Amino acid sequence: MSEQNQQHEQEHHIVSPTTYLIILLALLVGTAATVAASFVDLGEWHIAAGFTLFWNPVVALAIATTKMMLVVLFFMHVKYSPKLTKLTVSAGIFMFLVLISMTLTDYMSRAWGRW
Amino acid sequence: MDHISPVLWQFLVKWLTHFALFPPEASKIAPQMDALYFFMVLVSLVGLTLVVLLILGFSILYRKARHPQAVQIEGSTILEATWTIIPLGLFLVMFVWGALLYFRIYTPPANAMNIYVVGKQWMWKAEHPGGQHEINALHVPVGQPVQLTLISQDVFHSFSIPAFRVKREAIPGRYTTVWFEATTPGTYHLFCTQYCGTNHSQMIGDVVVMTPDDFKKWLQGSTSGNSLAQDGERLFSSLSCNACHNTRPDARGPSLANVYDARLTLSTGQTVTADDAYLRDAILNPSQHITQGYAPIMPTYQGQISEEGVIALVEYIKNLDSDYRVQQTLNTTELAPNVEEKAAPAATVPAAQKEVKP
Amino acid sequence: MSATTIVSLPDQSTARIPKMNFLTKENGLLSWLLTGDHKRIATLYLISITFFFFIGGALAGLIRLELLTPQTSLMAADTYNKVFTMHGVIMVFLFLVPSVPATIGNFVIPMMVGARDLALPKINLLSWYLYVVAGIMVIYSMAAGGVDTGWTFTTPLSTHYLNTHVISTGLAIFVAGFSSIFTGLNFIVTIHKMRAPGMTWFRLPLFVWSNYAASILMVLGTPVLAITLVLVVLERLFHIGVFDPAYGGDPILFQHLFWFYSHPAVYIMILPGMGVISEVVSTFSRKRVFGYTAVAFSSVAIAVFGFFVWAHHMFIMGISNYAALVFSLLTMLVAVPSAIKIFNWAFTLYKGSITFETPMLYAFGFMGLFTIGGMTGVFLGSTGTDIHLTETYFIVAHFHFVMVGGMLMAFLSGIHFWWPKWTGRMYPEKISQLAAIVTFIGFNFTFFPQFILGTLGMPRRYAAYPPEFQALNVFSTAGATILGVGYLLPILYLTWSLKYGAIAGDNPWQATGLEWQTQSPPLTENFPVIPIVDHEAYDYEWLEHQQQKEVASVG
Amino acid sequence: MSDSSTIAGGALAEAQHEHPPYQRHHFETVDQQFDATNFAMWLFLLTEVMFFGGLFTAYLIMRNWYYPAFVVGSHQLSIFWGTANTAVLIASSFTMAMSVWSAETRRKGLLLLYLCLTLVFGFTFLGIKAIEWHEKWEKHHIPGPSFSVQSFVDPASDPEVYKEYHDNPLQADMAQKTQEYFFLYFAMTGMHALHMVVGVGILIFMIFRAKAGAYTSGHVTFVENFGLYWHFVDIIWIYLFALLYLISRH
Repeated sequence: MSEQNQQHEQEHHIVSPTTYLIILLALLVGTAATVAASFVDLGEWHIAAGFTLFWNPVVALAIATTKMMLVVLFFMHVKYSPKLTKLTVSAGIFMFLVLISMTLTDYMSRAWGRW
Repeated sequence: MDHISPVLWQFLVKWLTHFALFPPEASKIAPQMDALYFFMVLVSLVGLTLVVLLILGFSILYRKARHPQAVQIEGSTILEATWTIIPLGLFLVMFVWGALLYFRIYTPPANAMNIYVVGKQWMWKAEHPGGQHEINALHVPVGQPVQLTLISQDVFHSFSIPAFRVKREAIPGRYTTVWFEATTPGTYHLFCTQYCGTNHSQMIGDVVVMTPDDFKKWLQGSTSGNSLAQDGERLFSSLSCNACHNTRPDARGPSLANVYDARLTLSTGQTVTADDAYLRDAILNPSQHITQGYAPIMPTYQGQISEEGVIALVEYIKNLDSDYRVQQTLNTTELAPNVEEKAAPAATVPAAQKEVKP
Repeated sequence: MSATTIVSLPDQSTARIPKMNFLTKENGLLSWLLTGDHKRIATLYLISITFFFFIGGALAGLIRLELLTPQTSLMAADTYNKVFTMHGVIMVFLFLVPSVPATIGNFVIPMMVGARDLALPKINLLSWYLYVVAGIMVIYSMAAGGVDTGWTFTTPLSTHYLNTHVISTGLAIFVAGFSSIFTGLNFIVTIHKMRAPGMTWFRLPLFVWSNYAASILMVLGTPVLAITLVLVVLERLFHIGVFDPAYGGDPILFQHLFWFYSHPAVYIMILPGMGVISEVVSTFSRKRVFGYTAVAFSSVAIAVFGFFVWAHHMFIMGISNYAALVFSLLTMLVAVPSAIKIFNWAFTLYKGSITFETPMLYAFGFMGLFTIGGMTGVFLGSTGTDIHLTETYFIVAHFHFVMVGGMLMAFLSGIHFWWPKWTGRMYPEKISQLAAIVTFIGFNFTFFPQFILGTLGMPRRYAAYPPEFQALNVFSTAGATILGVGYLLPILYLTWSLKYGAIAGDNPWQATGLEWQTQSPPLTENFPVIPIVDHEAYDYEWLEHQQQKEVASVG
Repeated sequence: MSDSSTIAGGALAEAQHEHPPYQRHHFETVDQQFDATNFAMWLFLLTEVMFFGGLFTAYLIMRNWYYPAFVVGSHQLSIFWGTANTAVLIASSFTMAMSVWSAETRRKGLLLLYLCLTLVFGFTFLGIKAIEWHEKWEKHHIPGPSFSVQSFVDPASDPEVYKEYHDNPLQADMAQKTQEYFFLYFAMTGMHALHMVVGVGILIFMIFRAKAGAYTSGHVTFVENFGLYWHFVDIIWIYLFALLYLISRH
């Protein structure tokens, strides 16, 4: 029994508390940054007539995604996990994006009018 | 035929007189649709025959009594490639062919005559521009493209004319369009095909296709007195739309003359085409449709005008090719019933007034 | 046995059903209700699913009776609406989705991969309890007055315009959804983590592959349906929401979210059925499946492409024309893997040594009917013809060809195929062959006329219809009667065979799957010793070799 | 992980009799059990992602349609409480990660401490959420029949928010659309809070089990898997915070 467990622990990477602490700080900094950024008008980018990209939500989502990646990679140990786990996470993100983007294509292209 | 039960006999007679395997082709698009349909039927039959022949043939040739020892075969890349590529090719042909039809059915030609159709639980109400209203019926002339602008007052409905091979859902809150050009006079089925509640199966009617002369007669015989635009005009003044949408220098709303199909720049910087859908939305959800240079002061008319009312207003604005009419109605709350048909000719209006505010 | 069968039963005078097996291990109701054994849970599922199938079937009978005449003669329109809604809800969510995976899949997948049980036995049991709760909620909705939204819950009809039991039905489907999520999740984990030594991915039977593909769809698709139904329920309760245009919402959004699940759901329903056909066709032609890899990957391809085609249910609903174009193209792509499968099965017969036991007859029925069902799907996937054919009886016929002609045939094929393994006894062969043929004939009589009705333009979900459609409807109803007999027969003779059927022995079909290499009915732990796999799936030479070895060692 | 080979090595007859008490009978090895349950948890999170996916889709479409309503609606949310809650949840994620570490290194005292801290943070989060919801209740910002658009058609009547953002009054039709914002706000944060409540319940159960020493004898699967769930709930909140609170604060 004990033999198996030791073997198990060797395979199973244990993340050190220092790493966790660094991630915690990074997440808190990220939170502060995203709040701070929301109070600043970051302007917009006119891609084409009728299509304007506002930077504020883009920055907010970028920071949120960075935070998400930190949590997933370190707190959830995906960085040290087998390929299958990484694949599962990517599949989740991918299908999430399919659901949103393919639905949005309908809404966006409706505005292009009839042919 | 005494020995046959009378019920069965009646049934047989009825069956023979009514029996049909294929719907009539009564529109210009119908033969085109059927060509694709029969192409697909042909492909299916060939495919099915192939599968059945393979199964039957192999079952006979290789049944255990005749072929006691199976020969193990891994597979064949060439064969598998064949039955990947050939179906894919056929399906792509069907896709392109189908898409072309789809474009055709949902892209009305410019010269189409427009009829509004409102679906509600459980009836179809058709409104002709001339003010003729029909319930669960639609009269159309032969040889004239007809565009239907559909909307539902409550739930999803679907306007289907099998003989024309066209169908379009009537959606609450949005206009949809479909068009057809009838070719053969006669009476055809009109169905609601989207399940819409208890009396879904009662939401049926007749599409009557008439020769142009008959249609003209029918139009004259069933007019209610006012054209749709006139109804709209009356509504326009009774809702005091003209209090803002006039041509005075201090007008608080943009002039609506010639606004239909014009490109408008909104306060958000977007440019849009003022089509039927836009006009409808601008009446019901004005704050999302503020023309540049105007204050967002228009109240919403959501819940105050029925879909028919909105249609009348839209039809009125569509036909508003000058500001003359608006000025005329400035101080009237009600119109005399028999004013002339359309707005006055544009020539009588000073050019400056014709300018459309973008 | 004659030369035209492959059935090899042990000597009936001496044969006994093994004393120790999963059925006899423990006794008493509690030992069943608290079991973690996948085979017992599969049995519980089989019983409950059959129960709901017959409720759904009875409702189908009522529908066909009502449509015998053009008027609403048997029941009023609102009753009719409730009947077809319940028929749809029960058949889709309580029968088709769990049919093959939760019963046959649950029973054989752990054995096929060489495991003692599914990875998460308690979750498996929970999944059955959720199913039962969902079933009770559906029956409650039906008893309390029914629901008449149609199984598609179209908003704003379902949120605003009806005062029937939408909430309880919606929540029932929510619960049933989680039941199916847990089944799918369990399968994926089991197939990844519980395979026996030597059981590589490409040694897995194709039934496992197709259930794996279906499980992916269950895990990724079903939660979207769940949240959509939650939103519908909230919208109904609080009169505010995102689906009703009267509140500023968008009904098309509901369609997007609903079909994001419900289109993949049809692949959830059909893929496990395809897996059954692969097993059966291979076994009864004594030959490996033609192009194993192609069939395996076509399952995965269906699962992947299946997620990108949902908007083809909305071509005439006012989605953007560009979106319609893209979704139509993707729909054409998803049709190809199904065609590959059909031809690969047909060529599996080539140079085989074919016998015609009941499962094989059902499988032939599947191949013919699924070809028609699949091809007519292309009619509807092509944007142009979809305009004329959608929302008519054509679409009813199409999905009944796929679901009843395809899935139900596959289900019955699988039940007959694994019946000896499950119960240790054979079903009576002659009468079951008759049942298969009756089902096939009845099915075609019932649903083929509906293609013609659809082309003529008869809309679906009509309680009354114009009289010229009557003749074909009478045909259809007459066929439904035959079909009903075809479905009643198996339940009778299968029950009979529980006591009086011939003792089957371990491997009556001489099949190669691992499940056939253990006793029937199997032990609770499936295998006395976990097998070490050193051969590919459908390796009949290995099987022969194995048997010779056994004879030699006994001698 | 190479599952099949591990099993091949572990398919030992003696292992069947000599395995730790927490190994379920149908697994061949502890490793297999850990891998399987861990993978199952990830798959469950996959379904959770898609579950919230439906809500996010609805949110994105409504936000694009009714952007002005979403802006003023968002101004009603307290950025202070929102930020505080984000910090609390991140801290709880950290303590949860530390719990997993304590279990892995078999430190029972630390494990208990970190689990209790996580629980406290969890309750704090729910408490703050309750305060925020209560405020919405008082201002009649719960969508439904008693919803009041007062703060949006006449922003000056809501001085607290007005002095910060000076919102222009919305027209009646757009002001009504703030209901869409608040509906999604309550649906999303409510669904999230429901996950928190479930998590807190499991945490309490875990604390009792940890006290009995269940997780510090080498069996970390449950703690690890619960950790995954807890971090997932944290991730959802990170997005909810960015999407619901931080719309055009400038």
